[in-house]
Amino acid sequence: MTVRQVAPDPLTVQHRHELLRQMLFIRRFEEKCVELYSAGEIRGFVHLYIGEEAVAVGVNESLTPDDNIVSTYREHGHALARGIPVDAVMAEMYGKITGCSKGRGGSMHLFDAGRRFYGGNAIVGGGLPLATGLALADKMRGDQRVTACFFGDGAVAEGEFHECMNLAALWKLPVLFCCENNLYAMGTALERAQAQTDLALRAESYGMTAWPVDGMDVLAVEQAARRAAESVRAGGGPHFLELRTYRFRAHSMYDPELYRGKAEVAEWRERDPIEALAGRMRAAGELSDEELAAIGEKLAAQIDESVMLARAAPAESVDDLTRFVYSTEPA
Amino acid sequence: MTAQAAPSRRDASRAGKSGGPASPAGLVKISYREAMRAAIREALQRDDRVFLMGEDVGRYGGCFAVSLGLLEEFGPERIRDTPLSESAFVGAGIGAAMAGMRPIVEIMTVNFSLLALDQIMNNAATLLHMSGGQCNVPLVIRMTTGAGRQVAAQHSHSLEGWYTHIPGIKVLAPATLEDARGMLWTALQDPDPVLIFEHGSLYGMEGMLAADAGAVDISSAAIRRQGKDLTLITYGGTLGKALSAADELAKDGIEAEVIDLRALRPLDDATFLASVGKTHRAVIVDEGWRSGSLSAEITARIMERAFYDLDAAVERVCSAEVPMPYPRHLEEAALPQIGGIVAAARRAVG
Amino acid sequence: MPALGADMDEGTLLEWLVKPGDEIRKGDIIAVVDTSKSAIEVESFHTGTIERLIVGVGETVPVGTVLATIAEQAAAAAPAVAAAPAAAAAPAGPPEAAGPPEPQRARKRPAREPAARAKQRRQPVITSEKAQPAAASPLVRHLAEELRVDIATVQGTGPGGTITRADVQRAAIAGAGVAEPVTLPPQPGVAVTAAQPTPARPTVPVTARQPVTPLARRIAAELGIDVSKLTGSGSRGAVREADVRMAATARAPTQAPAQEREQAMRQAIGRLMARSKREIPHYYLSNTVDMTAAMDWLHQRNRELEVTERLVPAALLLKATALAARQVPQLNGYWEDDRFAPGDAVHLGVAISLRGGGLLTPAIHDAAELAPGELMAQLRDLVNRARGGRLRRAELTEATITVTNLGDQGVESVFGVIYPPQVALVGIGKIIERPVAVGGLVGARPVVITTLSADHRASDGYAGARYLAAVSDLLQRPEEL
Amino acid sequence: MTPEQARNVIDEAISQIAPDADLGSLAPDADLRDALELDSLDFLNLVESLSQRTGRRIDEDDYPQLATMASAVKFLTAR
Repeated sequence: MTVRQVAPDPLTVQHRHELLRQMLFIRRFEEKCVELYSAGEIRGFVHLYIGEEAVAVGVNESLTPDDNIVSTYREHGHALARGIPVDAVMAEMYGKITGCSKGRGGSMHLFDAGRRFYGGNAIVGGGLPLATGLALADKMRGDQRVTACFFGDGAVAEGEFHECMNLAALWKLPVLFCCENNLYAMGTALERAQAQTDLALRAESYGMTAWPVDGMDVLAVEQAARRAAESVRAGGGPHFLELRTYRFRAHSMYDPELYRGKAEVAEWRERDPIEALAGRMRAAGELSDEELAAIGEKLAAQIDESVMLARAAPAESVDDLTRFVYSTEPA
Repeated sequence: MTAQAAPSRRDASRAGKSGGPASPAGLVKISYREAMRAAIREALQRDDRVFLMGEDVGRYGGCFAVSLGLLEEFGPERIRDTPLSESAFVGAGIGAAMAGMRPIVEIMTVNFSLLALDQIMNNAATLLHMSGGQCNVPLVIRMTTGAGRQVAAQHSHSLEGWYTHIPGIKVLAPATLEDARGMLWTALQDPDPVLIFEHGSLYGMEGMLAADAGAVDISSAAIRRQGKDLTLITYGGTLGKALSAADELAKDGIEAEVIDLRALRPLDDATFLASVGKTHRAVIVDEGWRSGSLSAEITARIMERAFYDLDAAVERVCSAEVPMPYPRHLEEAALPQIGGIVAAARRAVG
Repeated sequence: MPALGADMDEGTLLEWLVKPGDEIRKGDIIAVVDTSKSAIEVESFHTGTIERLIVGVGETVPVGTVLATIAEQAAAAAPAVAAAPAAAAAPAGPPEAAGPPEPQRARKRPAREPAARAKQRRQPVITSEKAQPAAASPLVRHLAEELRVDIATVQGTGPGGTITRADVQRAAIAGAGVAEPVTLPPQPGVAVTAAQPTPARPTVPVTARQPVTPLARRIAAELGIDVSKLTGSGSRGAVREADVRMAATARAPTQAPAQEREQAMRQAIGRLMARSKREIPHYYLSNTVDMTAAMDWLHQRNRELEVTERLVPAALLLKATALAARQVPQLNGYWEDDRFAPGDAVHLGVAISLRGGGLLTPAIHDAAELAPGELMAQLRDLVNRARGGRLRRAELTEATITVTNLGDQGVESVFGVIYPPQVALVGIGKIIERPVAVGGLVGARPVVITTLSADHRASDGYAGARYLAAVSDLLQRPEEL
Repeated sequence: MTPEQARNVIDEAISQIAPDADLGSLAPDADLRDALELDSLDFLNLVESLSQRTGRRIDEDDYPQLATMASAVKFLTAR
């Protein structure tokens, strides 16, 4: 059952502009990362969110600033949607001390305790137990908080997925499991990794509410996420969203992409979440090409400025190498 | 798997009446297991952020009966039995700690901790550093360790040495009643993850403990027996054997100084280096396998910083490098024993 | 050349899809680059016109090399970034075998470099322009390398001109095209076989090294005991602390008789003095120094000082000689391999006679820096330790200039022999009362005769004179010493 | 302090500085420095040792009175 967005349209035009702006912001940021990575200015492993913007923006709309988020290594979209300043995220890509993790984490380990963004995690499925624990603490203290836990279809094959789904359902923990099913675990298509590919059906077997959602339609994602989050917050136990989406670029920056055909990519590009929303708004006379261009320019300037700041920012002093291994420096 | 009562090990405190409420300044006869239980109970009473989580810690009362009675006293919310999902519930303990709770996670034995090693290494030990100091993990993980109960290879590992390799966590080995009673509270105050290894042979050890015994420090080694001819360095389950070996050596006029490390990371090397500076001979007793073990690290530090105090090579008494065999006579042959410690000491004194 | 992966450091340009003058927009695919994984399309980050293609097809260049220049129209102030590959990979040239996917799946793998993925050194893609390389199997290539045969010069007799093992072996034997002298086995003409007898490892003559424990070694050094003469009581016959201490206590009565030790020392001094006289062209100068000011200052100071702190005249004299050496550096250093090496500081060698006969000249380090009180303390310590046989090796060997204070034995002036490799020796005689004319009036005043023996190779009389004058001048202002 | 005690104190001090000195054959009025080959440092050690053993301060001006064994004994007993 796929949740379709139904008229009348309760969202204001202004809200749709904001959704569009956020998705475009993520898209331009990721494109700049491609450029900077090719120039060798940012290093390591970088996993791009291009094509999945609707999931991050839609789910984030259902959360309050007081909710928790646990993400994965494909996390730029989650971090920006959550409101971590682009300057801090870009500085982190440059490994500078002004980065949101002081430059120590890089693309896969963005942290912002103030915004309850409990990091990316480079171990597939590694974040699920953390989210379960955060929710456990909230439940034990009676806090009305939702913990949103993002992971990909690859994580579904990990033991930790099974253990956490069961534990969360068993203890009725306030976790919103958000499975970004982009059909590929790096180079392994879903059907070559899972006997049962209907992940929402799989999730229901643990005794929790689970819905498949059109992950390319930000309005659908938002509506499903709002309903799920409200139910979780009201003590309805964990909920599972299978957000069916697609990444337009390689698993990380570059790979042979021999695991999927160009035709398939082109087909999914037809359902680009940004074009989908922009097209609908244009048709409803809510958006002009000039407005769209203006939004694009403003975002590009903001991102370029973050690059300048990141380049100029200081790196952490080597003297601090052993800081934060323990909270108190050993005597 | 049941815990057999180990032979009563000497204890430093004086005789007193057994069990029940002690006279105010008096002593109470207590077992290592009961001391640890008292520590958990005190923590649960004093701090409502504290809760115990692990396999069979509630209704079953704990695999080694450490948490017996706590479910009835504190209820299922704070004494939580978990499914057999080590990675999930250890990870959940980390997450709850990040959110401000003070969980005590019990992993039944170090052997099963291997299923949670990813969460311990890649999350608990690493989050603070990776996040640039934003995410503390004030978590305590307790696990039983060691061999000696004929439970064969998969249930008899001593892997404290592995965990002492990881920067970001602290590792403790309470070997006495005072430490079993006192280390937990201090560990719970620590903003960083602390692992407490309880040797399976100690649970049944009984002795006298001050009725008002409380928190102890978790960063320094202790000299359990003064001596001038050689330094016996050990921890946890082999402390008893080291003390017995020292008694035997004393009959020949060889005075061994016995050092109980107590904290395995960070390692209080100043204490044993000072002792070696005095005795010029060191014997290390470590139930781990010798290659890449904690005893190897201690030997290296002695060589690095007390080289010119050495009048004999450092001796090590470790487990034989074999998967622990089931039959008793083979298990005893594989484990460090009093005879082996005495022989090593004689080689060192020469 | 774009960085296309965490472990990529160079790339080969396979194909240009544009030519100079072409108009391009941001995002257009303009070239194809080959990496160790696969061929990847290169995307442009700029809108503008292609000016010049710098890197040619088939060239392998490191990441970051500029491939082409683009004249930009758009005002985008994006950094001048080399073109970057586009999303989808176009399989240009022969379809590549599916290279190992870049291991981004970080499950159980740390976020750092992927585990050691075999770095296949692949053959550059064969295109029409490049000459056809001689076909030879890797095994044959390896053999050629082993026998140092330059494969390019070998004529292939195999099918289609391929080079066979035999071809390479023949080349090796015949020496034709041998890249460098081949160390073939001594029997010429024997067919080179793969199984060369590996030369027997030279057996290092292992002297039976006497094991000594570190503690024993430390204590032996402190007590001046030669451990090689001791038999060890430790495990594996190691010499232990006890053995050293026993030897130390036993040394006093049964130690080599004094004459033998003194005779050995005599020989050592004799050899040194003979060499000095043989090699060093000495010149000698002397100067009488009025010690009135110095002695008055000394008596006045000593009246306030406890006996343990009191100074002897030697302290002032030594300080003056040290300060003067700093002022005339040509006298403070060594003559080695025919040239003068100045000392890094003034380490003043002090000749100390031992009670039973014999002489040692330990050095007071940085003597010029020390206040007279400190110099006095070091002097007393040095003398006591010298006479107790507890000098450290470094103290005995690092003097940059030596002074001998034989005046104590009642000699008025001393013309000493320089200690090689030093270049000067200062002699100090006895302080005596002498009639001295000062301002026309004659009075008895304490004076001392200072002498200088100096190496004419390193300095001339002029420097020597300036030195003695400096010593005398310094002693007129004792309070500044 | 009696002359006998003074003599013992001086003998002890000298043997500490010049263990090989032959005190028996030392003439009472022989110059100590020449007879015992004491250089200025040895003599300073002697003075230090004497003042420690007798607990009395000996100034440079008193040195001449320590020139010979006889004068030294007289000096120590006089005070």
